[in-house]
Amino acid sequence: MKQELIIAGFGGQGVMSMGQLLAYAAMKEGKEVSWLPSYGPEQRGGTANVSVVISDSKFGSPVIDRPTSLIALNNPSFQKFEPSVKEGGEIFINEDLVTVQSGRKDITVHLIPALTVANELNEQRTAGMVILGAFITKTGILKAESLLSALTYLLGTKKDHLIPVNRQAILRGEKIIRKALSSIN
Amino acid sequence: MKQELIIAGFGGQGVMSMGQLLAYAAMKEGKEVSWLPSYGPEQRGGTANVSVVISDSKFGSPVIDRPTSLIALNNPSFQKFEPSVKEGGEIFINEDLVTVQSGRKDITVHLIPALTVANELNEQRTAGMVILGAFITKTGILKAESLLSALTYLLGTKKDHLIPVNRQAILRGEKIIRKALSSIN
Amino acid sequence: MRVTFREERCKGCSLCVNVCPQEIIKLSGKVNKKGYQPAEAVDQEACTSCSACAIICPDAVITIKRPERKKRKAS
Amino acid sequence: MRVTFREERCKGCSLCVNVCPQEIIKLSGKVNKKGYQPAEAVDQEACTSCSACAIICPDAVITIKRPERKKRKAS
Amino acid sequence: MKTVFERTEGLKDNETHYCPGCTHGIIHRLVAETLEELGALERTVGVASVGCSVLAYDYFNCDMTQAAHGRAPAVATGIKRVLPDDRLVFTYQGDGDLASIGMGEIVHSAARSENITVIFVNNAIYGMTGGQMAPTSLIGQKTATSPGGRTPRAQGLPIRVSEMLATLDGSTYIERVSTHNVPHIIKAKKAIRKAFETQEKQQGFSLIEVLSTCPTNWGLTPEESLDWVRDEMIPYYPLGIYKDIRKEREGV
Amino acid sequence: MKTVFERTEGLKDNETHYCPGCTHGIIHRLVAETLEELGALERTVGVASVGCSVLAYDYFNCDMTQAAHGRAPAVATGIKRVLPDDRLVFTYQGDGDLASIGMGEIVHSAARSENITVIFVNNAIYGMTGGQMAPTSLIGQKTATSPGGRTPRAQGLPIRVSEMLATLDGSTYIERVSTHNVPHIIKAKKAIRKAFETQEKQQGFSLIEVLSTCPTNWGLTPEESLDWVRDEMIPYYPLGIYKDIRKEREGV
Amino acid sequence: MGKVLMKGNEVIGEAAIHAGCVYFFGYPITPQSELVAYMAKRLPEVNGLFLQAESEVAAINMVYGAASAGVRVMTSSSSPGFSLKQEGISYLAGAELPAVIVNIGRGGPGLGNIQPAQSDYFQVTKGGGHGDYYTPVLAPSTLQEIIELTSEAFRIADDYRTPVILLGDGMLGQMMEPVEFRDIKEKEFKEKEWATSGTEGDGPPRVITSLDLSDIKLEERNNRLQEKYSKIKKQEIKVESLYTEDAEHIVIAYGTVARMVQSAIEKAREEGMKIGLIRPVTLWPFPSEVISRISEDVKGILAVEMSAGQMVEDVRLAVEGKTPVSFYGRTGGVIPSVEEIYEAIKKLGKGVTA
Amino acid sequence: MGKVLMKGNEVIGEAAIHAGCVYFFGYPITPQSELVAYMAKRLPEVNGLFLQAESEVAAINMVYGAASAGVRVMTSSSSPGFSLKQEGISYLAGAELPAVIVNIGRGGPGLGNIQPAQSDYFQVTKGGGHGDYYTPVLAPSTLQEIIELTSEAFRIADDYRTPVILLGDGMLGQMMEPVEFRDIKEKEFKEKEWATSGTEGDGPPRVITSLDLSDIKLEERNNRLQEKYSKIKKQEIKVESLYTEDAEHIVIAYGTVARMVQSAIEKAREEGMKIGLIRPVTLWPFPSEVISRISEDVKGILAVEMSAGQMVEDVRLAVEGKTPVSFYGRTGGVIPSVEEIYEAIKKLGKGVTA
Ligand SMILES: Cc1ncc(C[n+]2csc(CCOP(=O)(O)OP(=O)(O)O)c2C)c(N)n1
Ligand SMILES: Cc1ncc(C[n+]2csc(CCOP(=O)(O)OP(=O)(O)O)c2C)c(N)n1
Ligand code: SF4
Ligand code: SF4
Ligand code: SF4
Ligand code: SF4
Ligand code: SF4
Ligand code: SF4
Ligand SMILES: [Mg+2]
Ligand SMILES: [Mg+2]
Repeated sequence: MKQELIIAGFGGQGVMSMGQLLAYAAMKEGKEVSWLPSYGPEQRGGTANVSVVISDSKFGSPVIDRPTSLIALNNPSFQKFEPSVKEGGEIFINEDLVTVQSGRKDITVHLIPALTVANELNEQRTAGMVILGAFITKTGILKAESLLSALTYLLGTKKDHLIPVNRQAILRGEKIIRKALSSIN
Repeated sequence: MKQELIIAGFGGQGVMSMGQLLAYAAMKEGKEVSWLPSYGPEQRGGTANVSVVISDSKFGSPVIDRPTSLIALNNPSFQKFEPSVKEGGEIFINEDLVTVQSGRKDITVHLIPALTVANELNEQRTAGMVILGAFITKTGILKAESLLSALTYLLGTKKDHLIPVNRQAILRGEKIIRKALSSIN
Repeated sequence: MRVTFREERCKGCSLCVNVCPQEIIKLSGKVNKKGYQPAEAVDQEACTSCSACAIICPDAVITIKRPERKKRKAS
Repeated sequence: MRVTFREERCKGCSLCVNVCPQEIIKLSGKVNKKGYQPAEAVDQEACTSCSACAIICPDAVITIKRPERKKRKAS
Repeated sequence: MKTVFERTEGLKDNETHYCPGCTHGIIHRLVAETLEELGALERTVGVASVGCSVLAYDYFNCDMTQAAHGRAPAVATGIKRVLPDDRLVFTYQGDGDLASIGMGEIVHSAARSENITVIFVNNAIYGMTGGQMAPTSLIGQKTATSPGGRTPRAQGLPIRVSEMLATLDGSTYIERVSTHNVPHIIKAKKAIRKAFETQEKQQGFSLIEVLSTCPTNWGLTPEESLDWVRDEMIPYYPLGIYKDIRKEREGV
Repeated sequence: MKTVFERTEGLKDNETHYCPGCTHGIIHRLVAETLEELGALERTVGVASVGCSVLAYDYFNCDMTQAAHGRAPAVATGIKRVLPDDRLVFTYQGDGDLASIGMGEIVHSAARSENITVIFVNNAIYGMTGGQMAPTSLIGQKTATSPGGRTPRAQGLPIRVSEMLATLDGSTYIERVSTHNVPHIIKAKKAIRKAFETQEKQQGFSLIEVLSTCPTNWGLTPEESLDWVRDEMIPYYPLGIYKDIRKEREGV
Repeated sequence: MGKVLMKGNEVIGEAAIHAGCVYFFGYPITPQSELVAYMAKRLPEVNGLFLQAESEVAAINMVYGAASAGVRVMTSSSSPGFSLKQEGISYLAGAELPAVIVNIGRGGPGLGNIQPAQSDYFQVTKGGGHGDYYTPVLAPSTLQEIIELTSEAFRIADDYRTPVILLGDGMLGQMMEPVEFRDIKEKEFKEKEWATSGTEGDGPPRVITSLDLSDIKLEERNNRLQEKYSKIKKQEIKVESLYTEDAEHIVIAYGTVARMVQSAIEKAREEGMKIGLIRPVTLWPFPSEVISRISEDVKGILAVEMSAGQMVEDVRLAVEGKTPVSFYGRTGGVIPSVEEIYEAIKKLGKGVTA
Repeated sequence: MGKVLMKGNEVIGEAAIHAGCVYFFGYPITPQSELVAYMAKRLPEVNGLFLQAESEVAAINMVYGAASAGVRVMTSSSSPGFSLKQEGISYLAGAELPAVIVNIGRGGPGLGNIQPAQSDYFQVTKGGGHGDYYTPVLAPSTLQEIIELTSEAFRIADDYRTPVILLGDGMLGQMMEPVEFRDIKEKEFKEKEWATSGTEGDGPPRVITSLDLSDIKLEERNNRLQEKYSKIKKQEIKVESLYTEDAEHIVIAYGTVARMVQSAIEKAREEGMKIGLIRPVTLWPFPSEVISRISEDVKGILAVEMSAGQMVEDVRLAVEGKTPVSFYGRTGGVIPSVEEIYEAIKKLGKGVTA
């Protein structure tokens, strides 16, 4: 299995750390993984993105020309990367923030009301986890537990108290995507 | 005709300007000429030397590996360059300052009491001209008048008054070498 | 309107909000193209045209106008 | 000798000549290996071992000695 | 209605890339307004340095040259010395640019009394590269390269550029101002104007040090940042005029 | 006979390449004597710069590293920071080296309060390269690159390094001395000793500016050169202590 | 120690510490600033020293000082900052001082941008400074390889008394991959009797210099350097060959781009094309012999670089006309895609040379 | 104007003035200091400006400023100082600014010495700074040729908006020869509409920069540069060939050394050896085609340099194995004698390649 994922959004939306969570979790699951950020001053206020490749076997390039998946957290990011998604690929969007739509028929777009859910959980910062929950559930590339242990590691013990709410966020993401899928089938 | 001359002495003995006088005079006589100094801090207190090539026809290298003539103004210079003089070549030394002797049989050494003469002329700084007078007379490479007009040019009009004594110096050099030559013959 | 904001240029930094002596500037609920909540004046009438907000705004977002003074009648 | 010169190291700069309060240093007539006229003391007896010459000599040419003071007799 | 405040012609109509609340934007406006007021936009050449203000050429509405990191004063010297005297030349430099890598160039342009104006934006940090220590970072300040806080022993003591340059015979007008509130912004504008006037009158080197914020790398809100300038920076970097020999320089 | 003055062990027994009467030689001796007296020759590393004193490593009887033009303070920083604290590190730099190309390095090593000692030989000219203008050349001084005499307008004003560095919080001990006569040479020696002691006590950056001659490029005799120091240089470069916060630095 | 997830820049830092280097002098510049920040945090923890220099020029000269005092020392920069170090690197080479200098390349020339590029190849391999010198250049293509090569860099530096360059690009510096620091036995470093660290009464004073006023003496120094370079050429060439046995065409690429190239080659092989990969690991000394040998057997060679074509010159020098050499490159920080490299490879068979 | 006797360094200065350059920013360094001093004296006389910069780094950036303001401008240095200019030269290339930079080479690496050397060949021809750029390099071998080539340097700089390098060595700078400044007609310089000299209300503000944050934009800039370089390669190669018609062996040398080589060849011809001389006058662009063509007809080529072998690499690139290439060089400021070059030539026939 191999996922070539681009996560994109405004700087400050946690794009980089979402990618890191996946990368760390993948490493812990013994997978091959790479994490490659866009970097530099254009991040300020502008858009940021990160490319995460997760694979069961060794791979060469950490650069993603045609993502198998895209997580888009705002309109400009959606517009920038939507055309490059591989045919048959999937897009996960924060439907609270992304309002433009895809004209492509050869890909699937999953609408995740991540901000709404996060607000329901009283922790805005968990919006990303909601989407990641949906992403790993749909693609099956990683286990939810790995993601949570990655979070524990990256947050550090001082922020242990944030784990439960993040676990909930992941589960909500999982739920949303399962529901969406079942309604399609 | 071609002369490859090295003039060498202590810094401050006027080595460079002696070379310049010759080069300028040669240019004025329409000859090909190059002037190449040793340069840099080793001049200070140490020895300085200049290579002057004067030729009737075009030549390539301004570097002199084996001088046809050497003017040596002190012992270290004599010792340094004497071995490189071309066979059949000539050395002109300031005999007031150079006390070491050449062991070579294939070259001619001309002893010029340049300082003595200059002191007689009441102008120490003309010692170089005495030797140059000897050099051009012996080699026939340049006319005395060219040398004098070079001097006029290089000294600038403000030092016009020094011309006569320099003319005398050149003539004294000429005389010395002629006498020496006639006594040899 | 005394104070107007060039909404798409605002970065929602709040400096104008904090500096206004009349406390009439707020960040609006909406999000502009760049993802910021732009500032807006909630009570134009209360504005004294003091320009403090415009002076501190790092992004030259704000224009200030003042009603022309009525000409005094010639006495 | 109170004052001695390391002749081959002298550059004939004359600073010692000018500084000596006793005016006993001169440049000699001869020329050393490097082409300089080295300094020399013309009257050792007059030297007070004040060291001025040695202190100003840029080339550490000069050594100064002073006769041991006679030990005072124990009283 | 009469317009009492509007965007100056001295700025191009571009959106800046500065972070929200960063006072670089204010300082840009002050310089731009000054040039407009002096009627100098068409005879000014600005020099952008390397730092967050590297794109200053996209903002100032006059001819602009972008200089290598720290070398803006040398570039400005090159420009000023070959153009007619009526041209105004200014540099816009950060504290990393001017006080670290560019120390040689700023000292020497001051010593030569180059007839240029330097806008020196001191935000006590390297903004552009992500918050490393600057020579102006305060003792105790935590930065990416002084993670435990700056200490005199390990990283040395902050450099007060204005005070230092004032000791040079070549410098003509040097003032330190701040942007942490409206009155000070107004003062800053006046200082900047004086500096450009110094240049107009051929009186030699002028520099305005402007205390500025970097909310992003200080880890503070824009508002907190203004307070940090007031409470932490100004005590170490007192505001005021450090050199003013404009009179003496008349007709030099 | 008792020897009251002899060549110090601090100097190697090599002949110097300096011109007759050049006071570089005196300054060498003073530094060498100081190191000998402090018993520090075996734990000292000197840094030779680029200038007439480039061959200083042939003269000082201790470990020596030769640095690129102007960079001696950076090289010294590298050495000092990686060696045990008991090591003494000094630079020996000319005014072209230190005040022109090396301005950035000297300001920053002072600001960092690097615990090194700088011997700064100010002879108001580039000796080595044949008499070009230095940042320290005096107004009116004719040099190869200011053939009409230095003017404020064309070449700017001479830099007073000691005064400037004294404004930095990082500098600990700064004194300007001269070599133009015996009493001042003796004073210079004392200053140099104080500077090395500052370093021994870990009190931070010390610099001794020594006014020196360049008979060759000034076009004067050695004796006239000493007078020129007294009559022309000292009025612009007054002798004295410009910074002394050794007390405050105890135990920093 | 298990695997850890780190940024390339941080891996360089940790690898240096593992190689016994605890002294670092640097100056921030994107895209290598994380290395500087990492050292600022880590070195005090291992009783080392991090110092932020006032400039790249100062940094390289601090390195010169530290190296002359006998310690393992490192600095790093990116393209414009690396250019500023050229005088210093020439001095290190001339004075024969060991040090490791990192260049995490970015788009040029001038200020350029901060995206990944390989356009400093000439500068690092041909001695960007003045005088006849070379510096060994190691070019890792993965984060794990950074660890190996950093350690090698310090060994080579010490063994030959020479500055060594570790060359990467923004991609290598910014990306994260799992890496493993294998436990390293406490190394014994050779004593550097030549170091100027204070004589401590042990023998006469030592001198570090690159100056020889006499031309004859300086020529002797140069001869010594050239002999050293010959030795390095004999002993230190590193190169990776992949799929070369049956290859009809060869692609040559180094650093991160070699990864894209490998993917493209694998794709081409799936299509039945017999393509091999040669990845120079040392750029100087360049694996000229390997390339020269293989050039006799293949129908063509393609060099791929993130530059307008620099390494390809060394390839041509090695090939000496024995087989056509073509080039594919992107500049300005554009990373060539696997797809476009694949297209370039496809053209190979058709004998097109760019 | 008749012949005058001048030092090479001074000739460069006067030639620049004749080429309409009256702005000079420099820093003293042996063996080019006479040029700086000459400009200090002369430029005020012609209403120009001489400024002694605080360093080579400042000087090149002053040049950057002056060039961006639209004037003809020059700086000069020697090897270590030239290394310091690398960042600035890369900026000039990136921002496409015309300027002439003189390098009067000396022995290296490091501080080296002040004797003549040609060991900066790589640095000047391969772009010693970062990024993909080249600078035209002109290498006069006589003082008279300095005059021609300096004028050419300014023309090329303006025509292509590029920095141009004039490369000599200490010998060329220090020696005197009679030269003649032929009367130059008052030149009309093309207006530089791109210059940032104040708009004077004539159009929108102009910008000089080498920055393009976007990789695509920076690649476009690079493509523009590469096109320019292709054009220069087509139009600006200069080379001198002597005795090549019947030559069985060729010696290739540039600059002053070509003079020694010429003398040695003439000696060899007297002995009946059929030796030709190719003297590249532009080092970049390198006369590769001329060399490539002749390499098909001769039995061998010898490159002679005052270096450990740098230009010889470009010779090999041109020759592509078609004939044996050997090398003779001296380093550290040693000037090879006519005699020893002659000996090296004699070996040529015997098929020895070094
Ligand atoms: C030669 C060189 N070195 C380093 C850099 C990287 N760099 C870019 S901006 C910067 C610091 C900017 O800080 P400052 O001047 O304080 O400006 P600010 O961003 O804070 O406004 C550095 C180190 C560079 N571009 N060039
Ligand atoms: C990078 C570089 N630039 C220039 C030089 C040439 N240079 C050698 S010494 C010197 C000036 C020395 O003057 P100063 O430091 O005052 O020392 P002094 O000779 O007067 O004692 C210069 C410019 C050099 N060696 N390296
Ligand atoms: S002009 Fe004054 S009162 Fe009006 S909104 Fe702005 S700050 Fe408030
Ligand atoms: S100060 Fe300007 S940018 Fe900030 S919130 Fe107010 S209007 Fe917006
Ligand atoms: S020690 Fe004093 S008195 Fe004796 S020679 Fe020297 S200066 Fe003169
Ligand atoms: S001071 Fe020294 S060098 Fe000068 S003349 Fe006296 S002894 Fe000789
Ligand atoms: S990083 Fe700091 S200085 Fe730069 S734009 Fe953002 S807030 Fe301003
Ligand atoms: S040139 Fe000047 S500074 Fe140098 S040794 Fe001679 S007198 Fe001393
Ligand atoms: Mg800053
Ligand atoms: Mg000096």
